[in-house]
Amino acid sequence: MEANIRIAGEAGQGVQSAGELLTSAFHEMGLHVFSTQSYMSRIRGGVNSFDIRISDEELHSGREECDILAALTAESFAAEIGKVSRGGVAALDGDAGPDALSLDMTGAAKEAGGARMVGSVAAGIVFALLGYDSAALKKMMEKAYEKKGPEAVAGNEAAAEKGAAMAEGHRGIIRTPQPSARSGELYSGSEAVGLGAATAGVKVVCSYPMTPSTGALTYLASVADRYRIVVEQAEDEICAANLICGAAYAGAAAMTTTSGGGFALMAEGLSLAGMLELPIVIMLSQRPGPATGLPTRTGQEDLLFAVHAGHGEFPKIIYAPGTIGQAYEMTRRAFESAHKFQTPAIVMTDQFLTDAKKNIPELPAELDLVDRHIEKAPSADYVRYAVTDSGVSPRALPGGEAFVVCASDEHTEDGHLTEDLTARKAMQDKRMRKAALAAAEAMPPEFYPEPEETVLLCWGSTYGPCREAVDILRAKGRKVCMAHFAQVWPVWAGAGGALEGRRVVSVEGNSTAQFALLLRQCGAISQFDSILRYDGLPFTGAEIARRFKS
Amino acid sequence: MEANIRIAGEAGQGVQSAGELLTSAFHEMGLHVFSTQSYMSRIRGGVNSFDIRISDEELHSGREECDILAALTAESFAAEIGKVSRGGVAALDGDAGPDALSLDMTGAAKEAGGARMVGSVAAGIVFALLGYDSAALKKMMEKAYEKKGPEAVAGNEAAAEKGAAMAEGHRGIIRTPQPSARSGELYSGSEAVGLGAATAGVKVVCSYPMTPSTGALTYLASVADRYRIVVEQAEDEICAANLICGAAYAGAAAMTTTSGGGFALMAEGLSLAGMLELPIVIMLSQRPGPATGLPTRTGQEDLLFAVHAGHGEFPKIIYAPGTIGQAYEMTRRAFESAHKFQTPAIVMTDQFLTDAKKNIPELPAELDLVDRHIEKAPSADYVRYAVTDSGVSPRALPGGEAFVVCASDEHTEDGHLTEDLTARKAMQDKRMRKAALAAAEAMPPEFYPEPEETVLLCWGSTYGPCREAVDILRAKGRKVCMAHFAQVWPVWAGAGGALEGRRVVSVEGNSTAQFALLLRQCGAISQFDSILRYDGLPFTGAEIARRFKS
Amino acid sequence: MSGTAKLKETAWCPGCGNFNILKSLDAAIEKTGVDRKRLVMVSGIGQAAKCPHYTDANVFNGLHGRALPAATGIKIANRELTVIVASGDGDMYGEGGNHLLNAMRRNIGVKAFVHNNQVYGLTKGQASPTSEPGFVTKIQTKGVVLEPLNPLALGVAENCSFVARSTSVMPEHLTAMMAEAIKADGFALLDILQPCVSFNKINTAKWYKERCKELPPDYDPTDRQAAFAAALKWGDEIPVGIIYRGARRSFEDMTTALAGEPLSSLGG
Amino acid sequence: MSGTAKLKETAWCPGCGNFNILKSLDAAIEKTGVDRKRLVMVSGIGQAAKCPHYTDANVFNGLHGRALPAATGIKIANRELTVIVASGDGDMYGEGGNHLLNAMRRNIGVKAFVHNNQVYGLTKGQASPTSEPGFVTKIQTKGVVLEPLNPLALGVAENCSFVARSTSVMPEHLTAMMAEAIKADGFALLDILQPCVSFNKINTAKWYKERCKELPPDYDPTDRQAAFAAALKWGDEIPVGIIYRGARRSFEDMTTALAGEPLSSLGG
Ligand SMILES: Cc1ncc(C[n+]2csc(CCOP(=O)(O)OP(=O)(O)O)c2C)c(N)n1
Ligand SMILES: Cc1ncc(C[n+]2csc(CCOP(=O)(O)OP(=O)(O)O)c2C)c(N)n1
Ligand code: SF4
Ligand code: SF4
Ligand SMILES: [Mg+2]
Ligand SMILES: [Mg+2]
Repeated sequence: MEANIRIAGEAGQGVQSAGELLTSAFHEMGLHVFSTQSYMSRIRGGVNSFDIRISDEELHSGREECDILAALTAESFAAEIGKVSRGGVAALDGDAGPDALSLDMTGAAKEAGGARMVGSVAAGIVFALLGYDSAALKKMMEKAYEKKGPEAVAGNEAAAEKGAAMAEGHRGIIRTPQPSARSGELYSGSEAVGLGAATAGVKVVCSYPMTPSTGALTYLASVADRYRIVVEQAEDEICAANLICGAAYAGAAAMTTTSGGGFALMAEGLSLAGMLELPIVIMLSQRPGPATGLPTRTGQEDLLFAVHAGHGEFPKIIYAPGTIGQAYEMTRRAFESAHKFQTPAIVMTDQFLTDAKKNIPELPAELDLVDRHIEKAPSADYVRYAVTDSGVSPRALPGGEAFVVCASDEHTEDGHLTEDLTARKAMQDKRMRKAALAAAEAMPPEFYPEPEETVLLCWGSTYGPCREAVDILRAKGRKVCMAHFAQVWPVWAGAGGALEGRRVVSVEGNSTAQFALLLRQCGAISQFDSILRYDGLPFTGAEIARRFKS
Repeated sequence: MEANIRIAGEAGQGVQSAGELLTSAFHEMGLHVFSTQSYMSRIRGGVNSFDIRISDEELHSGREECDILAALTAESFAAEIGKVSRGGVAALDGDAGPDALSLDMTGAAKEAGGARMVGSVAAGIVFALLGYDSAALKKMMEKAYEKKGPEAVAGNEAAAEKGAAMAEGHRGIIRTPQPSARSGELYSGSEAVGLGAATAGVKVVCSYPMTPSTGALTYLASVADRYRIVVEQAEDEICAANLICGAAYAGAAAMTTTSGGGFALMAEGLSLAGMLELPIVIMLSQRPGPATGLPTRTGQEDLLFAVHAGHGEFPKIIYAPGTIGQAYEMTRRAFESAHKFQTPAIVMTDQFLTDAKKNIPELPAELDLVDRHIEKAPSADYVRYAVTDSGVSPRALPGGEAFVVCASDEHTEDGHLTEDLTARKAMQDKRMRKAALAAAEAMPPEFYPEPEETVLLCWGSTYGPCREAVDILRAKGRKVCMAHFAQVWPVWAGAGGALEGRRVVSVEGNSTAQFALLLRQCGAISQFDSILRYDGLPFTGAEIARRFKS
Repeated sequence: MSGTAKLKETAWCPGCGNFNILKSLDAAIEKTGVDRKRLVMVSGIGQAAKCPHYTDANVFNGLHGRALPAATGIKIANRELTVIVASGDGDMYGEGGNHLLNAMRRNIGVKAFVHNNQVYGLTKGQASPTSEPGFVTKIQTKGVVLEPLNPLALGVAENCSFVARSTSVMPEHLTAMMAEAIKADGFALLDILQPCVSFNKINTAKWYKERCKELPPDYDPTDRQAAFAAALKWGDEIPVGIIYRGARRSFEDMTTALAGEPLSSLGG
Repeated sequence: MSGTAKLKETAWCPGCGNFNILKSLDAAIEKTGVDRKRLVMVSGIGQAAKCPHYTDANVFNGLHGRALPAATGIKIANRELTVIVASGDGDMYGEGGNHLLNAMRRNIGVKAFVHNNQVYGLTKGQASPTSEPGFVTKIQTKGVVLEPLNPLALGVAENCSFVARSTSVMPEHLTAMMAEAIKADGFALLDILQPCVSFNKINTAKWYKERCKELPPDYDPTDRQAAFAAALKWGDEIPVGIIYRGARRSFEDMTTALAGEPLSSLGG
């Protein structure tokens, strides 16, 4: 049993606050929730929407149709009314015509204390339509408006009550999932990335704001005191990339957050980190391109760019978490790998994942520092770039007993620049041995539920929709499974073997099936089909199942 | 019959001038020449060398050993003496020990008018050792020093004579190719790229200096008056990329020249050109990385980066000329394709090719403008991004009857930004149709001499060495051919068919066989062997033949 | 509607200073008699950067921070075009800082109108280079600690050929300044103080109105020392007007390859 | 030789001003008692940028133009380190222009010593941002037409906490200025005029010697207007000395997360 609730309206009307409120309230009541956001690149006006899907079982993605639509503007009503499910109900703040509820939400809000509380009216309406008791909603309102003072709390509560009253006649019109025990905690993808970084021990975060990466940056700024992190806004992304290189050199775990265009500007700095063997971490939150593209939408178009970004050849490790839990884990792992292999690591997310919220088992918030692999007492003849079998050289920090010398030019073991071409080859081989090492330790994909004739190949945030599609298809008797790669580079060496003899259908948020191409580049597959989407919206499970052809 | 002459010495000693002088003189005499340079990233000191290979037949690459070494410093002598061929001869300006000629070149230069003429002394020595008459050398000296006045001419001529006199006792010690008729003209790769661009109609060149791309920029500046080109030095590569986007939008054929690190900074601008559908051309002259790497050496490490550079997905066309003649042609073709498909085109060269000089049939220097495909009389309802079957939209220029509107955000046909996700999909499909069109018109590789059991796969500047290797191997009875791709992206659709059933050995100046990986990504090959070099020096034919395993 | 007419509806917040700027821009274009067909409006990315889409003109809406290089390329390709950059403070003073410095040095005939709301609007309220010390945001949680960039002093220091300030709360003054900038030779920087009702609760319309004062009539914008003093003024009184005129020749006039017909008219 | 000792041989041309700068740097380090183990020399790419390799210190020789961001990161990670950037005019004023502006704004405790030879040395003689108008090169074939960047005026305009000029032809003065910069709190810009014997035939050692004059003893570097006037002086007389001291608190002191032990000491 599940339901999908959509609040839609203009930017600036409080769609997001209402959505957040509902999400927390449902979670508080003991429902499973999965919320997603869809918004325009503007501050006021337009059509934004916030979906909260609720269920008595764990959820993995959003849905295209909604069972309840609460529209705050005629424009958003018109945009969304076609997506209301059969048996669903729509309400508009205004005249909705015969097939939907016309409710004067703004009027009610004004009565309660002000038009800006219209979101709370909508939330109350939603609760009534679902047949739920507004207690949980009020509790969340207390929490949310506490800082704004008792008046705000009272006003919003009154608004919710007025909303509930308006919809009372339709109470329980929707078949609803039954709440059980409150389970886990709510996190957005942004928060999970930020918390992963914070607990891993990040000390320097330097970024230039860019949607949809700003959420993680904001989260990190909000916990900077608790974890003692310097969060510094850079003048541009080039500064960010080079600043974290400096910080990493001097010993601080360091990270930047960005999106495609900003990442493009960091490509030179990425190559620098490869050359200086610095453990930097980049969160690359994708949106559709090229150029500015659709800045507030989702996509998975930057994979091949990220894998090959930076001039010259150097090792790089790229994770692409599929779930909010993985966003936390893979960010931690990125710090681990970056330090272990002394090379840059990237965490690829996207607007869908960073903005999505879900209840998952509580993520540990205590510091659990990754090993920086620091040589604390370097010997008298210490050299930073010792040529070793593994390719990894003992890493000391400047400020200690040994000088730590590094050069972006090719260098000898002591880090000084050289034009000795034999030394060059040895040094390049040393660096690339780390790539081999990282490949040997690459993560295998998750097969869900188990390897099958046909494999829906996916990476990153497509996990949830793909998993739901597999459930749908299997229920119809199709021999289909999902193979989700949470590490996309280096590609797990066993990929070829594991996929051999199976039909591969790549499900990706781009127009060229980049991950399938990458697997083919690695020699892991030769043929593949694909289900692609690149209009800026995330996949849904139902859509994938519908588009799947045996 | 051929010989390889090497002048070696410190930066700042005139190694390059002497080399250029000899190259022109040999060509003037009627020999085939192929000259290459090897130098350090410094202005004075170190070890630089200049090779002039001469023959009575056409040449395609350099050689590792030399038959004559004229060393201006003990350090360069020590570095190069091991590479003198059997039967070859070495001379040092100083005490060379028993196995080489000790000649007081600096003394002779001083007598002739100044120590800085030591290169001319060396040139004189070389002529004597080869048994050639110095007339051609003197003629070139007149030309080269004309601008510096009669004293400079006389001094250098005297220096050359003194050099010839010093080596007189060893005249003709080397078996030498016989000059015949003066054939073709001498061009460096840089000049060929520059001339290609100039004749194609480039009007705006904006670059930030970066070895080894600066040669082409300098050449373009030197002919700017003749072709009426604005050559503007940018404050950084980001400016360069965006400035040429602006220039292209307003109608001028525009180009930038750069190397890996600078190209990395242009990745965002590249994506912009993809989105705005602007015909920009980038010459990317490669050197070994990562980061600053070996700034004055050669490599082919940026292929996969270039192919996938820029966030989001958009069409891009990449040429990689293999010869100096192709450097001219492919640059012209880059302008052609960029304008035809309204998308960025890249010409990938490297230090080896840009600095190499060879006599080839004279390149047309007259303007032979590429078609800019401009709609001169747009209709009243003109829109810049009309969705067409081909994906190419009629292109008008601002300043005419219709407004030309473009946005880096996703846009509707009229160029204005949009958040309509259906329009987005249509527009992305339209852009990617151009990629399909470009793929359909991609150049097939050159098979030399014809398809064989085993294929030496190569791209870019490896043409010459590979071709020589094929000659060597075929002379030994090996069934080997070369397949050289002068266009590396999109990959010619026939590649799979043409290579099917053949053994592929990829010969590349990088450590991961990037082009072979690219072909595999495209599904054109599955297995391959490779011969790789990434120490900063170019391949030689002999080396490839030696490393080839059947 | 012709396919290339301007967008009728803006994506700006009601009450935003951008509306006045747009109006003044239209008025200044009319006033100076600029031929709209030969006008290119250039911008980067941001709320202000959407401005070109709301004008009847050619539009080049490029990358965040990169409006000036694009505008420079346009002007070089066709010097007969009037090239106006209308973009935000983050765009031109933050990401684009190096290009601003060099547009001044190059003295290219481009007019930069900076919608300076002292905040990053489009990305929801982070500090911009001109945000005041102490300005609290979700990133600058303890308030801005960086010294605000002073674009006018920068212009005076780098001998920029035209440096002026106006504000959206003085629309006639703004129109006049825009017209002066358009008429001036070479590069012109016009800093336009603008309230952002959504994210800047400090520097409001009222705040600007109370402070912005026109320079006295006897003020001499060619006196560089005086200009420097004027450029530094900020606080209770903020001078608006033409702060400085550097004696310079434009890039177009100093570049021989730009004599004669526009480069864009040459080619196949 | 320990693996991390400095390179004994430089890659500079005989007669280059860089040698004197290196000597003065060593002298200033000795004079100020900087612990070399806690000294990080940072640079970008260029001839000047090779300087760190010739010092006994930790070295971060990063990307062209990006020395300041890297140095900022180093200082943030471990504020107990002395962080000196020694790099070229192209590096810091050209490619790195935006970072210079922002290092001033940020007032991070990094000392920028700019080897200003008014030319791009390593790439063989193109104009740099400080090349004089008319300077002819293989790219600027008709001579430079851009206005030279004035880094000192920029510093005064942006209220930089320490702005000074010296020259390699006055080595003692240079040592003294370096020492002052090192002792100063926050960001310090020291512009060092330096002959390039290979590519700058105009601004030679003789040229600088004839022109560089110390500021008078009663010169007050906290007087911003006077500082601006001094910063603009160029030609027959070029003032050297501490041009300006802005009253500022350093980034380190204003950033709460930087109180206490260095960040680099926290972690697994
Ligand atoms: C390379 C890059 N980095 C970051 C962004 C995200 N971004 C878009 S607009 C903007 C700031 C806008 O501020 P401003 O220029 O002041 O314009 P306003 O919205 O205030 O008018 C940012 C950071 C981007 N589009 N591109
Ligand atoms: C991104 C990038 N662009 C260009 C270059 C090439 N480059 C190296 S040094 C240099 C200029 C050096 O000039 P300057 O900083 O003044 O140092 P100098 O050699 O004069 O001491 C340039 C353009 C580079 N290394 N990286
Ligand atoms: S966010 Fe601010 S600047 Fe942007 S439109 Fe709204 S009020 Fe104006
Ligand atoms: S090129 Fe100029 S700056 Fe560089 S070392 Fe030589 S003289 Fe010095
Ligand atoms: Mg702003
Ligand atoms: Mg310099």
